[in-house]
Amino acid sequence: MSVEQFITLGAILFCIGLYGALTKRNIIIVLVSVELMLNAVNINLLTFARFGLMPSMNGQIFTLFAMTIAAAEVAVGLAILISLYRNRNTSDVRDQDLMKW
Amino acid sequence: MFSWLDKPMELSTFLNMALGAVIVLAFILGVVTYTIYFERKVIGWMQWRIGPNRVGPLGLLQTVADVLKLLIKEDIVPAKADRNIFLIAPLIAFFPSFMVLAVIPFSATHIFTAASNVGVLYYIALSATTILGVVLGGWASNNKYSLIGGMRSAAQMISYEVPLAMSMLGVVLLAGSLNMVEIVEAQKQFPYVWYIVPQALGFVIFIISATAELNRTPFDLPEAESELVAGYFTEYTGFRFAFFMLAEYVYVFAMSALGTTLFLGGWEGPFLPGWLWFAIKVSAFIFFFFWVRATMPRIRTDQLLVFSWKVLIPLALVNLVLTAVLKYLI
Amino acid sequence: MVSYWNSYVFISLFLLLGLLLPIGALWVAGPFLRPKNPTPEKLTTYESGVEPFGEAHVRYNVRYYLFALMFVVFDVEIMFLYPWAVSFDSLGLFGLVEMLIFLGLLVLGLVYAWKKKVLEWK
Amino acid sequence: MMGNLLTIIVFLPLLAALIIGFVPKSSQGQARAIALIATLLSLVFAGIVYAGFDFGAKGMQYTESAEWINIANAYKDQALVIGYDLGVDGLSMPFVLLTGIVSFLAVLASGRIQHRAKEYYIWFLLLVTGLYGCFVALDLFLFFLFLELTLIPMYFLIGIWGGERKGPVATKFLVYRGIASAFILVAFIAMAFKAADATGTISLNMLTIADAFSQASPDLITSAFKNGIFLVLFLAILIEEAFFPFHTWLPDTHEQAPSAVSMIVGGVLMKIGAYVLFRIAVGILPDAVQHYATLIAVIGVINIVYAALIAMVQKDWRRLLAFSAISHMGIVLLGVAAMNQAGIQGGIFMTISSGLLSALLFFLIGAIKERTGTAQIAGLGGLSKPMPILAGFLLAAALGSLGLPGMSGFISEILAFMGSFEVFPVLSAVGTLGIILAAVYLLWAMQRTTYGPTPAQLEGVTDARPIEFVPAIVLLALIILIGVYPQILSDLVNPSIQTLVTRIGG
Amino acid sequence: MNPVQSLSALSFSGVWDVMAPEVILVLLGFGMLAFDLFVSKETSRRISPWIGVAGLLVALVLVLRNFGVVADGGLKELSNMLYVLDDFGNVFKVIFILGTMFTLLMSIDFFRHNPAVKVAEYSYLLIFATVGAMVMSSAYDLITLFVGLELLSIASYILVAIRRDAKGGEGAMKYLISGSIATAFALYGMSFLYGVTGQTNIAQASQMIAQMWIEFKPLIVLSFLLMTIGFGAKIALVPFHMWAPDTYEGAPNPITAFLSVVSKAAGFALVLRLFIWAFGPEFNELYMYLAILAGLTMVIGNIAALAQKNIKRLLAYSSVAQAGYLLIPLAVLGSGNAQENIWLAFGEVTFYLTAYLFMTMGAFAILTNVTREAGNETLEAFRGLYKRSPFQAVAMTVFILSMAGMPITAGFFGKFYIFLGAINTQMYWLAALLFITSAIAFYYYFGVLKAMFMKESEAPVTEQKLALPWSLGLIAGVGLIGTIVLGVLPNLYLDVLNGLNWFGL
Repeated sequence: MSVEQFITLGAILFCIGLYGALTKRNIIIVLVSVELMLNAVNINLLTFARFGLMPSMNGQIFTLFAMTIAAAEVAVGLAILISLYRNRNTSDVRDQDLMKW
Repeated sequence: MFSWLDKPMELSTFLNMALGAVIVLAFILGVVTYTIYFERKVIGWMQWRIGPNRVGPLGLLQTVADVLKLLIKEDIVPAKADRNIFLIAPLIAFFPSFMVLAVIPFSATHIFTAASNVGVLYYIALSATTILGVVLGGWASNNKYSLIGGMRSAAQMISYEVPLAMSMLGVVLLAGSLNMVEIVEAQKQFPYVWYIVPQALGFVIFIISATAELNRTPFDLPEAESELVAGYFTEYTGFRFAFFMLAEYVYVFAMSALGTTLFLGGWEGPFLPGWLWFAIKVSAFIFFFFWVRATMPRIRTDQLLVFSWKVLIPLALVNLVLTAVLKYLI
Repeated sequence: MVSYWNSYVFISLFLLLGLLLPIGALWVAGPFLRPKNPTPEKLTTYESGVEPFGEAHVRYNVRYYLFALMFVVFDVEIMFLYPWAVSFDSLGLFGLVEMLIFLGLLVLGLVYAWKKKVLEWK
Repeated sequence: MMGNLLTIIVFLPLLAALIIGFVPKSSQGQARAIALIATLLSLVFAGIVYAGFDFGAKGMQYTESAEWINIANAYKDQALVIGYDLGVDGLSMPFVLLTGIVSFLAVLASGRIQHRAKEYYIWFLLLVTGLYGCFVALDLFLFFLFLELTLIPMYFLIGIWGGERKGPVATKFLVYRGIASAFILVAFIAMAFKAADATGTISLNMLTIADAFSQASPDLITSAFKNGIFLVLFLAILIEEAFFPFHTWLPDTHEQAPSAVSMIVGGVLMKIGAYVLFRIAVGILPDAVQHYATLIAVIGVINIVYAALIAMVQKDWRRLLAFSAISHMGIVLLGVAAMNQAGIQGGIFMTISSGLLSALLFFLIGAIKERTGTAQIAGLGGLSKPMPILAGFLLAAALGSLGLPGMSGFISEILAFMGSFEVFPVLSAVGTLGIILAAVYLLWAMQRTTYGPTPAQLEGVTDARPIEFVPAIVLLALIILIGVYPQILSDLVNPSIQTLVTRIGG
Repeated sequence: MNPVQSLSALSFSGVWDVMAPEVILVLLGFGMLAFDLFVSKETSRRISPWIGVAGLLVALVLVLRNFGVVADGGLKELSNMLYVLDDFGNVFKVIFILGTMFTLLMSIDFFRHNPAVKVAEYSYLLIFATVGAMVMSSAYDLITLFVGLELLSIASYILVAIRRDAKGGEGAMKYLISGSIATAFALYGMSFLYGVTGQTNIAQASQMIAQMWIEFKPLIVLSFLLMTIGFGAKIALVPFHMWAPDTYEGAPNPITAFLSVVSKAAGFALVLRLFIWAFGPEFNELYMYLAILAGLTMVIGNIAALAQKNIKRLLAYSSVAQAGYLLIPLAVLGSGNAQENIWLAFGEVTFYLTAYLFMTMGAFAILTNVTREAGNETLEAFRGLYKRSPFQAVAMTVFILSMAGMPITAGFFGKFYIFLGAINTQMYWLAALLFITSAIAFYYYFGVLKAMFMKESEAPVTEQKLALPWSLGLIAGVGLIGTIVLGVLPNLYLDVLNGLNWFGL
């Protein structure tokens, strides 16, 4: 197992997540895609923490924080989604068009 | 032969490992088969009945016959179901249940265990994956009972996941390690007591949460037959149904093994060999679950969830704080 | 000394077996063993014997979501407690007090949910 | 107090504007009175400055200097000091007086403004502050501030009290002049920093920069740099002065603005560009002016002729006067391009003269429009009968504008062309066409307006009120005064012009 | 030093010394939370904003006390440079605290007209967001930085949706999605930075970067670009600005003001500290990306603003454009003699941000009053404001002119200062763009003025006098004074900034 493989895995996950976040219509899927991006980052961090040029604990700590904050973010996202759903009865990104310029 | 963990990675080591894993699989299938038999017998005995006694001597082949029956039954996928998810849900539910066994130390010689440094976390993380299989199965069936059953079971499992993890935290704090082998070793050291003693409160929380996690009575709401037919697996038939059941019973064993390791000193014990001690303690655990099932009535959903959040979690926090402060002071 | 890699290879083997068993039983062996004879009646959704009505994907109680959110928050907070518990001995008093503050905030969060009636069912 | 005369002149109108802000809305008379007093006081102080002016001295007088903003490390680790530096010399004195006179008269002529009068005077006084400031500021930054200060009030003065197309025209005004001031700022900063390279200290003071530019070695401040800066500045001047091809905003502005505002635009605001030309382009970058003399002269001639031709086809008096003013300012360019004493002197004369004439003409046209309801040449006619006095004044002003001997226009044109014939004989010859054309369109328009049969709807209109005599007489008197006694102006400006001219030679 | 050791080196007095204002605010926030939980009467909750203001005042005093401590010798830091106390952070903290105070004052009016909004939650979320901003300005470690950023962001997401209406929810959702994508990008970039350097501490990472630069240049540049995308979206740089208009429009007015002032200032604090310190020596190879972004932001922000009819969207695009201006001082740092002019860059950014604080807060105070009374948020709401309330019209004029960059207002001097900086580093094209786009901006800013002064109001109802609640009036007044004083006598503030010992180095 080499660094490149993990980094590539991270990059692929990141791209999939980004693609999903930018193209998917259901907000929940979008949030899931964002989580995927963050997990790709975590893979990166952990890889570097163990196999990086200068391995150190910091990467693992960083991952812990990243996970926590990702969770907080998605929790808030779901809460907002619920409130939005109550108002608009839809969770489709394309329906979020009250404001246009 | 099986001490592969400290050997360099060669083909022979790998084959040894593979053999070990297969042995564990075979073993657990056997254990599950006879756990089910045992359950029916115990409950029969408690209810002044005889239990299975026709197939084989003392009905010992009853479960085997049941499994065979399931194996040759038709596999029905309802027309309205979300086919792909419906098909893979049992798989998602099953594989983590087997995977968690990888870190359980069955005996002193570390045989059949990965002895991972993150053992406890590994267990928590993987066992949570099963929830996914349950929810997906319930959702994909496209049946109202299944859906509600799936949701209930998700709500219940995640609610009790928190106190479960917190109760284990006390043990981790005392042992200073997440490695299950080291946790068992730590119980051998000074003051020479199993953690059930200093972590009595933690143990109580653990065992309640474990019962709930296992969806067993009195917390078997997700599959409450009287109201939800069979909960999330209402629409499942044949072997797919069998895999949900299998997962459930593997967890019964795994949870008992976890409790044994964390609170009862694992393989530790005088005179008898380690694996026997382990088997005895696990059996006691399993018996306890059956006993509770035969004794307690089912409780309501609201009571169930509120109990976790309002009673167990605060208690677990108190336990944690007490443990930490006491450990610091002593 | 347990090798880091070996334990993960072992775990991977468990994953493999855990997947192979259901796959073998359901997809490989299954078709040879069981009959396949679907009829429309068999394929209907089971609703205690009556004709199924309405959409099964009903809107379920929002409470489920709230509990899910609570779980996410608390489970993730526990994640911080594990490393702390493992290295408790080397952290000293500051670590203890720090984590007590953290737990205090966690309790505050729980009290918040309690007071806001998130923990009630109904 | 006497040491701060210029500050007082500049900020009296601003103070008055603040005071008006606290006057109750109902009492419009008070607002007007305050505005009148403030502009008059400023004029009086300007007169005091003039009275105490040392005609012989070449440098700045009545200087005030204080450090205002100090930006540490602004450029190559040196502080950029922006000073509150004021002063007048022979070049700026006439402009200050012009501002004083025209602003006072314009307030006087604003009597008709009833709608939101209080705000009108506030904006007007802010404008006056900006105008005064432009002519007394010695710091480029300060100059720029005052220049910008004229922008906003003008925008509102046109936009609120203007004619039927006030909105777009106000925006147009703003855009054009905004862009011009942007170019000016760019040029200023470039000059200041370049001067800093030469002298080692950053200063935005005009005099310091001028000295640095004239003394620094050509290696340090290359002529290419000077030329480049000049082109930027010249572009800004072209826009500010509404020269072809950036002229379209001026006729619109004059057409839409209320007549008092038109007075101050034609009389003073439009002269800021010329002031920049004299003070900064010629004063700091004489070599570059010299280098592009032909270009300047050509653009000057194009404007003289083109604007005059366009003026001939105008149907509205105000547009006609606007083009006429552009044509006149073309003569200024021609005079400056000559870069000799007569040419520059002619340019300054022309600027002042055009300022006075524009103010007068716009005032008169405003007065006529107020009575007849139109400024369309076609809509007027035979005005000499119902309003002989106004018609008479209009005739006098038109004659002054087309360069009748004895009035300021004549002496200005003579001086400018005298200067330019030395250098650009052919171009100047073409330029004189403009004078002829001016005679054609002005006399034609006069003829259509004042003579012939009086249309029925114009029978009953009244003639000028006594109060309206004041601006007309004062402005006409000044025009004639300069025409018959040009020394009153030339004594003032000559020392400064000599400074400029010697710099060209050196 | 491994993390356990550095954690063991912590002490309570050390924490208090370095982050007293933050500690106070966190305690305050949780205190308000508890207060909210245990007080039953809705009326008594109404005092929460006041508690917040009082706490902010205390924090402000503590921050002011911290000024200059660096000069006394030695940098005050926490746990091996995890968190530092320097004047750079202090200046930003003052801006944050003032901004939040204005926001809370503005909110008092907002609560009166939106009784459904939970006052206490709103107030302490705002306090927490401020703490996040403060952490961003003082953190010296990628992890701490990131936590601060997310504390601010997550609190902001909730605040945007606090009214629980469809528009707010939509704005919050868009903010959240683009915000979390941005977070992912920033984190991904940080992960590469960490991978190359093995450090999360910025100062140590910067030393490693200097060593690794030649060998791992593509990776470092990649990391820089990813972080630029991530933070760029947080400070709404084009082309990562798409959330800003919708979020600004959907959020309650005080929150919009908070987002455009405090959030943005915090983003700049973070970007300045991170980019200058981590990439300092190599910045001359990286600055061009930022310069291009700054240019794009100025151009597109201003052009998009031209088409806006809704005043909040207009201000949103204007704020996008302002981000472009604000990026210039950083973007030019890699060019020419920039290394010497790093202090100038800080002066430019902080001066402009302070000016921006006053003018934006003032403008939003008046906007809140006017749009609420008119019932819509279009420019039409401002019709004939001069008649209904001359003071508000004049104040709004000053704020708008300041945003447009008219002389003798703070906005002008701020822009001028930035312009000088760009000239000083020979980034002429950027200076020119700053100039040209400011000129374009005049057009839409004057649209507001036109509505206030030139258009007469049509409906007779709007002829009525428009009263200004005292809290909004206070903000407008302070904003007015701030805008004009900073514009007329910028040296009052410039001297302070120049006297600062930004990093105690």
